[in-house]
Amino acid sequence: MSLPEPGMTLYAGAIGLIVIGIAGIVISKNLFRILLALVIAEAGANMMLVLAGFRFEAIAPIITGQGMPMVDPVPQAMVLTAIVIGVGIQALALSLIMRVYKAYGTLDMRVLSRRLEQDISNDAGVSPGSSEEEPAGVRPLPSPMGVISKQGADA
Amino acid sequence: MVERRSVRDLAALLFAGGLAFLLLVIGAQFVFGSAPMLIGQEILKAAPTETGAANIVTAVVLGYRGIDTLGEIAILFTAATAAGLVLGKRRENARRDPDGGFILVASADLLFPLLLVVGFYIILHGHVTPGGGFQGGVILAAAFFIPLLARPGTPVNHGGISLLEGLAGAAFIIIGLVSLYQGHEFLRPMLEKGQLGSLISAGTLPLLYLAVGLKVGAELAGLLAHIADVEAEES
Amino acid sequence: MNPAEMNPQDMHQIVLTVVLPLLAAFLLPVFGRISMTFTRYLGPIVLLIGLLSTYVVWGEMTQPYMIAIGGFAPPTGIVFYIDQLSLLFTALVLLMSLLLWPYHRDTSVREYSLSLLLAGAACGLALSGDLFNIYVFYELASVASFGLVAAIASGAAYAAAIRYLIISGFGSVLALTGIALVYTQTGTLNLAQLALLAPEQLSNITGITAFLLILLGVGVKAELFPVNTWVPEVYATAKKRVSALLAGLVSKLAVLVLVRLLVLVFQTEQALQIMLLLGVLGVISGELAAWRAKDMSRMLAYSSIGQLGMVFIAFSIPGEAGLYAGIAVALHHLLVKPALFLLAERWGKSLEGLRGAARVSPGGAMLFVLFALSLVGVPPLPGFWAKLLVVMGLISQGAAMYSVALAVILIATVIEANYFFRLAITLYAKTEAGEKTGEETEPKAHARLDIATSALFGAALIAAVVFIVPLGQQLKDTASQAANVKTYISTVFPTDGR
Amino acid sequence: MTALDHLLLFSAATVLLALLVGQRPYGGWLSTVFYAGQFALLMQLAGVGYSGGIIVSSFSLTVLDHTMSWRFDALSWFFAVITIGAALLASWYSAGAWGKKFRADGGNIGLLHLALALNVFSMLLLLASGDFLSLFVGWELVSWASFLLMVMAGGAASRAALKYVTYAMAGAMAIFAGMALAYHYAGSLQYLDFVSVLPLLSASQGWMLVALFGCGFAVKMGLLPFHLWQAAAYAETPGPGAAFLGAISSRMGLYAIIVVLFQLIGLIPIEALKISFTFLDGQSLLGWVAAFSIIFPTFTALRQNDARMLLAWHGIGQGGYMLLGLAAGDALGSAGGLMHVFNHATYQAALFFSVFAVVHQTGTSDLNKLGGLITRMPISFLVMLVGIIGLAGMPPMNGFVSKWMVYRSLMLEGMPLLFVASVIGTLGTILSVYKLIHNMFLGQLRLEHQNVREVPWSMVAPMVILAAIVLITGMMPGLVLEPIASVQAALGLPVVNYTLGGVDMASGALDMIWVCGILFGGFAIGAILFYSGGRTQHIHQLDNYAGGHFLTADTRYQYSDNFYAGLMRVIGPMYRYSFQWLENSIHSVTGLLGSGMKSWYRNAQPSFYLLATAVLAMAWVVVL
Repeated sequence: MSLPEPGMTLYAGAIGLIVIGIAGIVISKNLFRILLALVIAEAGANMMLVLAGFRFEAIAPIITGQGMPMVDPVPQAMVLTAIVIGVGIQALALSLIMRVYKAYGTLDMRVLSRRLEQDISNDAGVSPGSSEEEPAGVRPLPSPMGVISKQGADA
Repeated sequence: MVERRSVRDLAALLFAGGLAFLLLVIGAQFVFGSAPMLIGQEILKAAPTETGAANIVTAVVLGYRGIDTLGEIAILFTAATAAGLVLGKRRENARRDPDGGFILVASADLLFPLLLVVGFYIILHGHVTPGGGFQGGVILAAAFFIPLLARPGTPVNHGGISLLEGLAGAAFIIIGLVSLYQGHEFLRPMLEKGQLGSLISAGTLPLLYLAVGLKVGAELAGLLAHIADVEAEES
Repeated sequence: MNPAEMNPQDMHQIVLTVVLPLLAAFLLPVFGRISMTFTRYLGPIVLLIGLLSTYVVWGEMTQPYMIAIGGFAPPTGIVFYIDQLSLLFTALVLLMSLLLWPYHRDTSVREYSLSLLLAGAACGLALSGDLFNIYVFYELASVASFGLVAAIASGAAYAAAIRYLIISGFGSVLALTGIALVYTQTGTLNLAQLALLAPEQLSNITGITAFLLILLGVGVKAELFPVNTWVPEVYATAKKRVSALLAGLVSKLAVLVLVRLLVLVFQTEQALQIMLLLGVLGVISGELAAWRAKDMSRMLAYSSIGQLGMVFIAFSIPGEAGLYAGIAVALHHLLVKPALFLLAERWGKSLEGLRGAARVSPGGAMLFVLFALSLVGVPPLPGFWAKLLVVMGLISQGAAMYSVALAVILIATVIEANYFFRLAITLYAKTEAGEKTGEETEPKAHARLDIATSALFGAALIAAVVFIVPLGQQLKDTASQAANVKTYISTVFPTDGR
Repeated sequence: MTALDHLLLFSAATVLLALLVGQRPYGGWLSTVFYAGQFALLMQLAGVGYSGGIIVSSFSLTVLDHTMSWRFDALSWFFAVITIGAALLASWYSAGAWGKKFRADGGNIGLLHLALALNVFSMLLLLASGDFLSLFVGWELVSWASFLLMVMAGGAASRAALKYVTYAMAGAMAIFAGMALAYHYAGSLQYLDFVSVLPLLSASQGWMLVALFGCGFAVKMGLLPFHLWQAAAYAETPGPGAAFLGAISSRMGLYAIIVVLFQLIGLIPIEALKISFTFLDGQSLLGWVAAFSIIFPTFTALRQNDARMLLAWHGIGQGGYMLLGLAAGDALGSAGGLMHVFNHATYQAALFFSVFAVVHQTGTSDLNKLGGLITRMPISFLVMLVGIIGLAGMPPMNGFVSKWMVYRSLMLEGMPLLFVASVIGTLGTILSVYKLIHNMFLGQLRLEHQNVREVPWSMVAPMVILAAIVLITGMMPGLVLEPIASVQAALGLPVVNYTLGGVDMASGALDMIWVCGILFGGFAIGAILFYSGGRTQHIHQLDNYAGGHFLTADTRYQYSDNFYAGLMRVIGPMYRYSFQWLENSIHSVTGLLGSGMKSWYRNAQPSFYLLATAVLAMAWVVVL
């Protein structure tokens, strides 16, 4: 481990972000928290990527005529791309989360997965099978949204 | 039940710790601060002459990895489309939040042109200075969104937004196709390279960045407006 | 090394298969304001144009070639690598998207856009020769499929889509970390250059870990064993055309990406073993769960997991034999599973409710039996030949794990035969007049479009029986071309070895 | 184009014909004519059957670098005669009145003809197979063609067929594995390469091959412990189909066993495969499997109360004799085993025809609901009488000859225990066939069956032909032994020294012409004595008295249900359900695993799995 100190710290930071995010994804119950954890993990991965192009005593890759060595521009471009991709996914996830909350009234992933199983089974007309299912209870049905109405999908 | 959960959480934490350890073991093998830069070096050498952009990141984003950028705006577009599909259209009679009061409204009106200018400035100077289509696009989106926050009652012109995003995205691709039909590869930079570091330089790259900026701005504005619409409906 | 007889304009045409769908998707909302009819036909037209250019390239191509996007010489820019395998999959992507296009009248413009984006992204996945570019197209395909899954607008679909999104996002983080590891180690993303460097730089812990992370990340889409729990819920809630696309096409492209990486960059024993192990577990879990499934959608979903497990097993056979077997199995599944999902459009509900469904829809029942026979691997049908290739490939491997995989595949076939023909018998069961309780329990006939599309797949299957000899030869060529790392490198770097 | 090509093409044409006109009223007759044509074409190949040699088809196919070729030798010819003959008679049986009634009851007669034609075609392909791949292709086709025949009746039949197809697939997969192993050892799927590499294999490799192929083929053959599917599957098949399947279908397993285990691997290497810690070797293991396959199913047959099931269970048991004879390995035994294939096909088909004639007229095959039909359906009775004598292996029918040869061979080869076992099986056979004929034709006539008539000629004729064959080949077994001798020569086995009346050998000959002469002479003397007294008197069948009282027709004075109750009490607990238990436990283990997997997917924590897998796999990589 003959690493220069700052390198180890930076790597540790990136890995730390990834791991914190992943632990959050796995442990959290709330969908929104899971999404936030995903964002953190993504940030960690992006940081890993940026670190891959770092050089000591080099400047940002913009030509200013100083003739200094520059860091690798490719990871920076990739991270730019990755960040925007992340934003897109997060936005979609947010809108899905809003819809899910409206349909089920909860964001608890565990409750959701049970409800989902129940819904699929009811829809298919089969018994959902034995498990620690809660009674279905009363919940608002999703209102006909978008262009396809519920009736349209069924017909 | 509770026990099972906590056992799993504990296991998850242990695994996460394991992951951290393993990644660190692997990370420790790298020699930090001396990236191999196999393609990086070549790009640094060739970029000024091949693309004419002073900002080499821009050269990479729009030139060397232009199709990545195309994919990326496509992803944004996809996300916005999918979100639109999920969230659906706003009901006409839905209740709106009241306006945010004079201070908010006035400062939003003041900010709007300012943000617009800043956004376009950043986009247009993307090939010479840090910044570019993405960063500028986000500011443009903010420019449209801040007035909306101040006046939640304002109807959003979704049609205009989708027109803009469609045309901006199409412009990017069409610029690429033009070079294809001139007998070159898709997305090959065209036009004069110009003086390195000046505003009118780097051939088509600024045009592409403009398309990207408009596209990103329109997508984000559209997404935010959709979510805001639904928020208004929920309340 | 572009062959002289090939028109460069035609060569570059192949980019259109990626770009035109994206362009059309961008413009669809704009056109949607002008003419709805035009919008409806634009998607299929674009896909047809793409098919045409693929066809042209296929006809002219004599050996693999590459396209440097933007004209930047290979290691710096992104390249598309075109060989028989990538062309084949490009053509299949376009063809399948065309066949599984949402022709339904009340489809929204947004769905058209998403379908086109998915097609474009999938073509990109098939063609791209750059690690990060593959990641971008992979994400594009993911986001488009989230949207398509959620398009059905029911609470269950939203919940399934968000669960799918989260696991997929998690996978992407891992894949991105893997890419970061590769880049840190080598400083390049070009697959050919990576292939050059791999023996020295990537056949170590870093390389295998990177592959592992990418494998698990991309494996989410490819229904790889432990990360495939989204499969049943998504396929059961989404529209069946979307399920068909995801199960048939998107999963195969994810596999294709993994195989490219495996062949070119990460050809190590450990990587193969991990794939083999996960494939075996996938077969076991998928087939057993399918045996217990009570509704057709989820039965098909589980069986798809099992089949994909077999694809992974096939590809984990080292060398050309593995590629040959893997491509054959993947193609077969690509042909059969979408057709079955189309049949499940109206039959996706409880299996018991399908009693006597053959009376209502005799064509559908016959097609089901045909596809089931082929999946089980009854001789003259293509499924048998694919299975034969896998079995012959596995038996010639010495390691005990391969023998276990062989046994698992064979036992799984028995289970598969049981549950498929249990359903087939239910379909043909005679219902007594007094047994019917009401209109709801009566199985529904198929929509004409679904059955026609499914019949097309059936016809393709039969055609494959007739032309099995040239087809086998063609696939063998394709496999040997894809397995040849040297060709890949020398095509991308014609002058020097770098 | 060789004669074999003609035969195969004509058989394919029959399939096409059945597909096109099977539904029409004349479809049955037309396909019968086509089967006759196939039979004629087969007779053109008689040179192969009688004097050996090989006819190669001019078709061959190279798929994925494996060449498939087809050819006929004496063994194929012998089995093909039985196949096409059975199909011809089955088709004839179904062409007239039977088919009309079947259609009236809502059956799909066209599908039946199609399934039958497909069966014949695929069996011919299997019999003609010239390498492992074409063998396997033919095997699978036969399996699925019989599945089609079995499943078409719906209801109970489809349940039985599902069970069949599961067993068949399991068997096929074992064969697949065996084939792959052979490919691995020999580098190709050609028989010649396989044979040349055989001497180089170690004992464990040999065992592997024998076990995989043996178990796979045994499933079709219905050998223990893979026999559970067979009885119900055959019995529930519509009449002529059941007769056809009972006659020949499971013999395809025997054919494949003969080809792979006896012809390719050979008995001597199998005998050399010792089982550690026991006195058994591969050959005696085969013998004992065969012996148990005789005993258990035969006594299970005894318990059946459905005539069709009873016959079908016997079919399983009789298969044991064939394998037993072949496993004995000498000239007499193998000839007996092979002859039993032919004999069994004839009397089994005759018995099925007779039972289905009764079903056709009365609507039931329940042995507890029949009786006294002898005067109503005399020809069916006679056919059944001939058939059960053959089945029980008593002179003068052909079943006696083949069983005698097998017993004799077991004694000569020094396998007395196996001999005893097979005699126990024969005992069960005699008991159960008596139950069959008694409960159907003898005893008290049921009131509701008073107006039952004999079946029309279209059904009678095939029955009578079969009965005649059983009798004639019983009296002159040399007719059958002649092609069998050339089969033996083709297989490389010692050739039996046959005469027209039986076999000729130093340690005791059999001449059925003499045996029959004495037998019929005795009968003649008895008949003369019986009728010459002039004390016989004809009375009506319902004119019955007990204790001086007249018994009205609706009085049940003779019970046929719960036959052999006492015997059942003794032997029942000894073997009951043991194999069923095995099957059920496999079923429930699969079910348990399946629901485990399902709930794994249902209670999924995907993120957790992803994390765990990633960490475990990485740890594996890093630690190594």
